[in-house]
Amino acid sequence: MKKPDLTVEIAGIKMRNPVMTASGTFGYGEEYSSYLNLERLGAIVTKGLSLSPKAGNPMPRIVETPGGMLNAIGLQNVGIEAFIENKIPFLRTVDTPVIVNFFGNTEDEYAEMAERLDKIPEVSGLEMNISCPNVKQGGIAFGSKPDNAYSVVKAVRESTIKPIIVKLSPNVTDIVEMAHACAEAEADGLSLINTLTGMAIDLQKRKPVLANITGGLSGPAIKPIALRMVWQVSRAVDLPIIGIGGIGTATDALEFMLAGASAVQVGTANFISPGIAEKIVHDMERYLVENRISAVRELVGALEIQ
Amino acid sequence: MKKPDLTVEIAGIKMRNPVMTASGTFGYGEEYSSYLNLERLGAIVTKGLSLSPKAGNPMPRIVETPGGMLNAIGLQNVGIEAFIENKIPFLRTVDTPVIVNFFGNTEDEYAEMAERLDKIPEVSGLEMNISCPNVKQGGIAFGSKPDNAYSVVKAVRESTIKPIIVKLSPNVTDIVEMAHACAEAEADGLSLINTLTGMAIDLQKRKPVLANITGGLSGPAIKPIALRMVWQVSRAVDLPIIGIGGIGTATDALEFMLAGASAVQVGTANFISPGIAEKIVHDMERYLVENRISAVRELVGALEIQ
Amino acid sequence: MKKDEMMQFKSMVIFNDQISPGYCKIRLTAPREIVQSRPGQFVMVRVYDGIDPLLRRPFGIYDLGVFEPEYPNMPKQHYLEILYKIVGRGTGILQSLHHNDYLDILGPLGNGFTMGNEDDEKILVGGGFGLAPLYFLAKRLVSVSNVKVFIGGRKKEDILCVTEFERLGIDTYVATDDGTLGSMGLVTEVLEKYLSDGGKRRTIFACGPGPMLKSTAAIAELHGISCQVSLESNMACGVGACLGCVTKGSSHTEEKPDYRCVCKDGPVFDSRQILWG
Amino acid sequence: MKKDEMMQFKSMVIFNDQISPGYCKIRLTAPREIVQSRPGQFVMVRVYDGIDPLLRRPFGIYDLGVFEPEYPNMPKQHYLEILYKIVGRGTGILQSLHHNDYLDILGPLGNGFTMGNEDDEKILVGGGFGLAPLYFLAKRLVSVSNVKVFIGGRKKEDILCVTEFERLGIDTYVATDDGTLGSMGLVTEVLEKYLSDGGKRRTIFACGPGPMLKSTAAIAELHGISCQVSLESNMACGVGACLGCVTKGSSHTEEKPDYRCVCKDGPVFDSRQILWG
Ligand SMILES: Cc1cc2nc3c(=O)[nH]c(=O)nc-3n(C[C@H](O)[C@H](O)[C@H](O)COP(=O)(O)OP(=O)(O)OC[C@H]3O[C@@H](n4cnc5c(N)ncnc54)[C@H](O)[C@@H]3O)c2cc1C
Ligand SMILES: Cc1cc2nc3c(=O)[nH]c(=O)nc-3n(C[C@H](O)[C@H](O)[C@H](O)COP(=O)(O)OP(=O)(O)OC[C@H]3O[C@@H](n4cnc5c(N)ncnc54)[C@H](O)[C@@H]3O)c2cc1C
Ligand SMILES: Cc1cc2nc3c(=O)[nH]c(=O)nc-3n(C[C@H](O)[C@H](O)[C@H](O)COP(=O)(O)O)c2cc1C
Ligand SMILES: Cc1cc2nc3c(=O)[nH]c(=O)nc-3n(C[C@H](O)[C@H](O)[C@H](O)COP(=O)(O)O)c2cc1C
Ligand code: FES
Ligand code: FES
Repeated sequence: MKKPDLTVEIAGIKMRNPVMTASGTFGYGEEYSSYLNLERLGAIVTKGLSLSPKAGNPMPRIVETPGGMLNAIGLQNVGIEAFIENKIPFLRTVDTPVIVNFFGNTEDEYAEMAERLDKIPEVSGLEMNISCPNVKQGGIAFGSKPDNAYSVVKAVRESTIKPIIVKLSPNVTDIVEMAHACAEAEADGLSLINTLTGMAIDLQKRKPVLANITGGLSGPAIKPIALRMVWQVSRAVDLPIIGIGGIGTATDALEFMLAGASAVQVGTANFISPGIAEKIVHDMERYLVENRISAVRELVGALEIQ
Repeated sequence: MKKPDLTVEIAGIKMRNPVMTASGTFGYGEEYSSYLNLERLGAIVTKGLSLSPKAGNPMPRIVETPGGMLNAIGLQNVGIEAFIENKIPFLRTVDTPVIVNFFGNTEDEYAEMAERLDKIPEVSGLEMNISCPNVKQGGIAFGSKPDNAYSVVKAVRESTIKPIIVKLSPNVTDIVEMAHACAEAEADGLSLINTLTGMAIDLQKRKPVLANITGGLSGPAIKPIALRMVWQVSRAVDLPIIGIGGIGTATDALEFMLAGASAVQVGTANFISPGIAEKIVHDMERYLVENRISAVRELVGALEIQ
Repeated sequence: MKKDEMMQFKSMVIFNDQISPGYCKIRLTAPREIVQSRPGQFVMVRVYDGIDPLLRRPFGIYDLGVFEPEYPNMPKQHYLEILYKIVGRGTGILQSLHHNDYLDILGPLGNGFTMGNEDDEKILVGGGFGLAPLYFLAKRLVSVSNVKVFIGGRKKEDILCVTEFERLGIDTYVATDDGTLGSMGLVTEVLEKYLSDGGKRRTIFACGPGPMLKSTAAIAELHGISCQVSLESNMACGVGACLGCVTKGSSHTEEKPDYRCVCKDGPVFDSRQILWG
Repeated sequence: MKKDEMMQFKSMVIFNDQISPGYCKIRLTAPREIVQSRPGQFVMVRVYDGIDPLLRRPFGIYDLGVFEPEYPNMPKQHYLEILYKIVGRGTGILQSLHHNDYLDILGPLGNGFTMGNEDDEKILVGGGFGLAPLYFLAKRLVSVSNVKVFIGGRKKEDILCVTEFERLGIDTYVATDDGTLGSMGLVTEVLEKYLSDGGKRRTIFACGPGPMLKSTAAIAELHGISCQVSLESNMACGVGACLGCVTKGSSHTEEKPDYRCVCKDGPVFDSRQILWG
């Protein structure tokens, strides 16, 4: 049998395989360059960027929980300028699409970021993190109300011709409703899920473990929730989906694809095994060979429901 | 030092300690009677009951996930009549408060259940499971819209003078809003959290593992989410809270109490160690002794936030 | 042992050996009360003292025994044995355990086989690790009844315990799908042929893959022979509390459902009590 | 070893022994390249091949070496040693590992100590498992410089490695809170007294609990001595990717924050680069 076809196209971005790295878990790519061949990845998604550099939260910022971890990094990032100056030169040398994850505190900031990113040729696509508090709406996250999501995505849509992928928050009653709002605002794709809000407590100190009190839950623990959301959204909305949440093996990745994801992102698992994303690509290929599947695309949404 | 005081009073129900067993994970009490002394528990919460017996879902109904499990039992239960006839006689012999978990498909069914339960002297309190689909509202769960929650709780309130504890679903954007609605409808207490909706897939079979496709996620994996919700609600709403979600040790239980829970329920952990609830009581007592805390109540909401 | 006397106990691994590719036998210390376990009962094993895996794994009891103490004044030590197939995470970890490692065990659980009339010929039908409870059963039956065992499997490696049964003086009939051991084909075909003489009073005891059980039940029905089957199901609690492990009873309809707990009402059922899907 | 040459490798446990109540030393096989590790660098250890615990745990390198092969024609085997305190789940599991068990290791990571001028007197200040990297450092320093080590702890049992340092011919100064070993009080008080002669050119290297580091940094500042501290922090990735392990740099303000990654920019910092909270 000839080599199976791993290529996928998401929101117009052509990738050699469906395995990307998730925002905030892979730095700006360079951090892991000695552990894996970045050119074996489908795409690299950067740490979330904002207009000006962001300091992030005080320490402690992370804590392990059963089967997962909480993080309250607070979106610390170098800002768009430093990104262009210091990170793009390295990324330019890597022949793999770069998707820039970004956020803002207001709709205008989102739009301005999109405009800036639109001009960077090395950027293949934009991933909008809409889990952040909307300062104008009293801190309610853009990603928790369909109207807010619609309007911020619309603003970004009008600011760029690059592919827009909206990253959805799972902390909602109805993820499908959120997905619909993004589709209406002409997003090109959806990433799901971002972290679930959680908390850890230190009994002896009688204090929250994280300085920020709450943090985002990621890792294997959230996989069933992520799979469910991908499945629900993929049945309801006609946009390509990137599945995220607890993926650490090719089996995990392929399960997300069966559920309807056209591609996947590997997050927390990078911390545990720095070379894991490349291994997933490798194992995925082997799975296809062993099961005589000629293209990974055939598995997208192939879940059988009787 | 004299023995610490473990007693708590929730919604008017006096308990010898804050450790109960969670609905659906402890049968009707008798199943575990050979593994632990039921009279060492704070209260026993029964499997969710409905007016008529309910068959539940086809198999498979359960599957393990990372740090947790999914269940789609489908609320199988013997129905209120058989409960009175076959289960109450045993429970009557046990000197521990019995809280009956129940549900309905319509508001009327909820109200009728409450009326029936109101007349059973062995029942110390009612725990309303509002995570079930509301057939009249097109299957949207009572527990996912504040208005629906308000009106079903109100209906139950008018049907019983027994303490009403509303068990909240975590699958919502704003758990505090749900809690407020229950408080306004004059609930006496809140239990949180019920399971998070999740899914598992069998890659080789290309099918969902559960016959029901999706199921409820429970176990250690969900603990950070549960803790966060208990903390949020306890700060915002003036009702006693029963903390639930991934509790398996006295440390877990006490963390929930620091976050604001006046009592806790142990669910999935019963399956792993049938005597665990009693052990938690024992370890909790030891913790209080070792830390010279005279009453467990002192810890409720004692989390320090600077 | 009355149902009320189930136990949770810490158990030490005595040995843990591969007996065929992909299958292992583990011997585990147990409290004295274990002697009251009945063939067909099972134990729930916690293979890791943590959350990975989280739930216990069910295994039938394969054998019981006592081994003599190493030093004269030490008490006798009871043990139980499990025969298991390595299929996933839990059994994979089980396989990695060594002498002196500890496990946490719950059991014995469920209802065992009903031995029935001593004069009946006892027909045991099994496949894969289904042989485990049947071997325990055979040891009890062989002193009073005439026992035959029918063993099926995909290939030679899946045929377990033949020597053990023969050592008990029991005739074994083997069939493999690929003919690498015994006759080629399904063991139920061999059984069918064996039963065709009619005559004798018999009881069937079966444990193995679903299709094997279903077809054995059908054969028993046809010949009017009473048949007990030991079922499998995903389990969480093992004690009837979670309702996760149910199977459809014979009177099951959509309107009037009849679900039975495999863990508590079974795992052994009269084959006529089951609705064969 | 260049930063780019970090490794992930499977490592076998050679021995794993308690060296003091609550403290263990583990020797682990490592690839040849491990010899390039510098004192102060650390490794991230995965203690269980599953999700409990999920994340790797960071440990300083305590020692490196080569042991002679058992059979004449086998290649030499490099190893690394870790000295660890049992505090929770991960270190608890680490403690339960035996000879021949396997671990997955990532490293060496981070920046080590800068050795500095050979003529300077080298003052090592440590507490608890903070002695681990200092011992590795001392082994490198002792052949070229004059080294003194100051060890503090709550009680006798927390004072590690005294014999090891003495075996290197290094003078040790010990202080315990309860006076069960050395002088009673804080080790930084002993250090303060020692430094009061002024005179010599010195460099301080410190690793231990936060307050000890803070006070050592203050003493160094006072005496105008350069001081390197090795910090700790909760870590997820160990390679600068998650930004979970940051500490405040000296120029940090609310408006113009200056966060440094302990894993990548450290764990060793010049004490003046740090904002002491
Ligand atoms: C009453 C009873 C008695 C049993 N007796 C024995 C015995 O004596 N020896 C023995 O080897 N096994 C026995 N089993 C089956 C055994 O429990 C499973 O093989 C085991 O739980 C698998 O655990 P795992 O963690 O290795 O597999 P997992 O990682 O949980 O699963 C791996 C694969 O095995 C499948 N699987 C998981 N559980 C079961 C199951 N219960 N039945 C079938 N497939 C399953 C999964 O779908 C998956 O494909 C018995 C089961 C029951 C219910
Ligand atoms: C760069 C670096 C080098 C280190 N070198 C060593 C070493 O050489 N020897 C050694 O024994 N330890 C060392 N540590 C600390 C070690 O990493 C922790 O003790 C270990 O991760 C605890 O894991 P656990 O699973 O046993 O504890 P957990 O179960 O994770 O936690 C148990 C308790 O320990 C606390 N804890 C967890 N992690 C840390 C931490 N990093 N620092 C302080 N307290 C913690 C928790 O808050 C909790 O109260 C080092 C840490 C860092 C960052
Ligand atoms: C330390 C950390 C930092 C993260 N930072 C970001 C971020 O900047 N922007 C974003 O959209 N998601 C961020 N995420 C979320 C991940 O991209 C991903 O959605 C989530 O972790 C779930 O995937 P996982 O379970 O594979 O980790 C972060 C996650 C972690 C653990
Ligand atoms: C098998 C199973 C059955 C359950 N049945 C019910 C039920 O009938 N009614 C209900 O309100 N909650 C039910 N629950 C939810 C639990 O009571 C509890 O809220 C949830 O499992 C979270 O707690 P845990 O993580 O400790 O298990 C069930 C949970 C499980 C695992
Ligand atoms: S496994 Fe829980 S009821 Fe059978
Ligand atoms: S541990 Fe991830 S950046 Fe330091």
